[in-house]
Amino acid sequence: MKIGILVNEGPYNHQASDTALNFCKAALAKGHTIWRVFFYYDGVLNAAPRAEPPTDDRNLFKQWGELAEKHGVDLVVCVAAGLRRGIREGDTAPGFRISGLGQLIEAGIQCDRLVTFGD
Amino acid sequence: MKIGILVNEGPYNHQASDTALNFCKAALAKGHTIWRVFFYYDGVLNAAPRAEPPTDDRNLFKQWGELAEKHGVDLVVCVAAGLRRGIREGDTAPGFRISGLGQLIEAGIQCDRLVTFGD
Amino acid sequence: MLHTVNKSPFEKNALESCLSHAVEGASILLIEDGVYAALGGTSTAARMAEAAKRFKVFVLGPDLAARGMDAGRLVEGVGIVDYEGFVDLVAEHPTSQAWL
Amino acid sequence: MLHTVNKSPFEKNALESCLSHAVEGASILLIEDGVYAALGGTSTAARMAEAAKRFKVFVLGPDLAARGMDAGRLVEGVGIVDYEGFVDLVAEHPTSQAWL
Amino acid sequence: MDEMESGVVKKFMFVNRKAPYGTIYALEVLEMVLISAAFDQDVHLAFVDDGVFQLKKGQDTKALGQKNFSPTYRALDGYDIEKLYVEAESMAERGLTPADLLVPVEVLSRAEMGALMNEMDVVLTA
Amino acid sequence: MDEMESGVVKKFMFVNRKAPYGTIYALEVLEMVLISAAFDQDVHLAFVDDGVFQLKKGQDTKALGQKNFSPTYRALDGYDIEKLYVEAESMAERGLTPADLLVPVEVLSRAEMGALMNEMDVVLTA
Repeated sequence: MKIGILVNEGPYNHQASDTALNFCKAALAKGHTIWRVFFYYDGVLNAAPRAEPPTDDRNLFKQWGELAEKHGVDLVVCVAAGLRRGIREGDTAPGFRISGLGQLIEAGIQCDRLVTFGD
Repeated sequence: MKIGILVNEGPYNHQASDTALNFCKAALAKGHTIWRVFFYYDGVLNAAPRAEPPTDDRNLFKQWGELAEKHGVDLVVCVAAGLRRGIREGDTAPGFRISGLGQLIEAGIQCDRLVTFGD
Repeated sequence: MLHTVNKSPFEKNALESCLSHAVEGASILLIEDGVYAALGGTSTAARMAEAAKRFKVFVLGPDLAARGMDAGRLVEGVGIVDYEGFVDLVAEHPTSQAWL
Repeated sequence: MLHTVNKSPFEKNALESCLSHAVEGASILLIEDGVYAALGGTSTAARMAEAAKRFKVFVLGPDLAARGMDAGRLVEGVGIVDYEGFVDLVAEHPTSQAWL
Repeated sequence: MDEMESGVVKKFMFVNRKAPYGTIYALEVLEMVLISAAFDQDVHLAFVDDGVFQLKKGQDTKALGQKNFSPTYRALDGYDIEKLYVEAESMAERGLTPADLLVPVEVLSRAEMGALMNEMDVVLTA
Repeated sequence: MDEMESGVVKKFMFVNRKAPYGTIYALEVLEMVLISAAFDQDVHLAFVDDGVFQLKKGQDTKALGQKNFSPTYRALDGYDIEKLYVEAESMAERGLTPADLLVPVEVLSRAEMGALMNEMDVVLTA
């Protein structure tokens, strides 16, 4: 099944990013396709390029990047929401790309399911 | 009166940053001292250096910087909370500095009042 | 003690928790989405009217105006302050506590 | 329809709003701080016990364990799923709706 | 864009449950709604719980320094987004009547709103 | 640090009203509390509303991938932070008893908690 994901909140402050990651890993393990993950609102902060979480804690930025690298998951950050919060084209954590909100609507149209994680 | 401020949330997503700014401006206009503004939790994101809000909207990053420049307000970003979220020493919006949580406790001790803005 | 409440009473328990902890005579300032608690004719208005007898209750005018509400809609006993009035309230009370 | 609720019923109105909009027979999955709504012996337990008769109610096990709660504390009629079960619920229902 | 020519028309619903200005969700949902207009989908906007406050007439944000985005709701029909639903119970609990609102809307009971939600293909919330 | 020798001792209270893991507040408040120990102030921790869940025994975050920070509450007395207050009504509403908690605490009624809050010089909340 083709699944799209919407992440509304930044990493660490809310659990949304963790839950979305765990959901994506489980869906991939079951043979589903994560067709796209769209990051909106404070969700764009998951693509922050210079974060350095404590070494004894999980690194969510890296985990998203691995999802893109190993499973070819398309990680799309909203350009407008990103500019408001300092996340810009050419300066994101590895694995993310910047594009417009249309990519979220497209995911809604193309995917069999769209699941939202937020606050 | 010496007033300390704690900002718990990032700009735009929550009104905390706006309200804190409006409060600081009013306090300064009335002759009080804003002794320190401490940014913790997602509040560290107020120091994001590469943000570019829409031109028809307010620029909160710039407004904080002006507060530091014109009134000498000490804007302190928590180093640990910042690292978790990609805000680092030497790479903040103008007017902010990075330091430890002790600076917040110190504000609590030194200031006549400590006011929290959050979500 | 000055208590600030910034949450809608329809959405979160912040106001209720504040009201049940505040000491008789305390001041309560409703800001941001907290201003909705000051409106009359709502499901929470009676609770606020009763609170306004035990506490000094204020609402931040700029937040009220932004949300399209005016003084005529407020529960009786609630005062309106601007940001300068907010500063005065902070100065008048030795301690501020935010209910988030 | 699969409804997800991630908020504590003691703090926010998300669960209540979900329950009052969900159509008879819908599935509801409690995740993150939403898992507290599945506990027995609380001030909201009766509401959940009644809801569990009208809806299929599930709780996300990893979120329950993180918060130090186990199956023995749940209201009757609430099932436990892991992340794989969450994925299955999404696959079984044509649409998901998040109550945030 | 491919999807604009795909011929697939789904029922989308944007559910607004939050008040404006205290958080950015109302504004950024609106940006999402405007973009969705380009995709020729069957778009529905629901205003429930504190979301009904988004449509309150007379918003004046000057003293806040924030942008007043409420006029945008009036512009939605220019984008052929005309299915706006407001919940009666949510309004009543908040002391609002349809006369308080910026735009003409269809008022639904909570039960009707739940039934409408249940018919959707894609539900987006914030 | 100057303030460590200033001789000023204020009554600080950290008020915990949020559950752990769903948001980061519980963890980052704890980091604040640990730092405050270096300043020789009169530190109080209050657990009210969903904050009481922070002290629940048996937290196991392995399947979540998050760090279980609850053992830190047990380490607080090593920092001379010993004034932990939990609200009776908040526990009762949530089906908890003192036996469910990780650490020994002083249980206060809501009225007593309100009175204690009222005595503080600095109140920090998240």
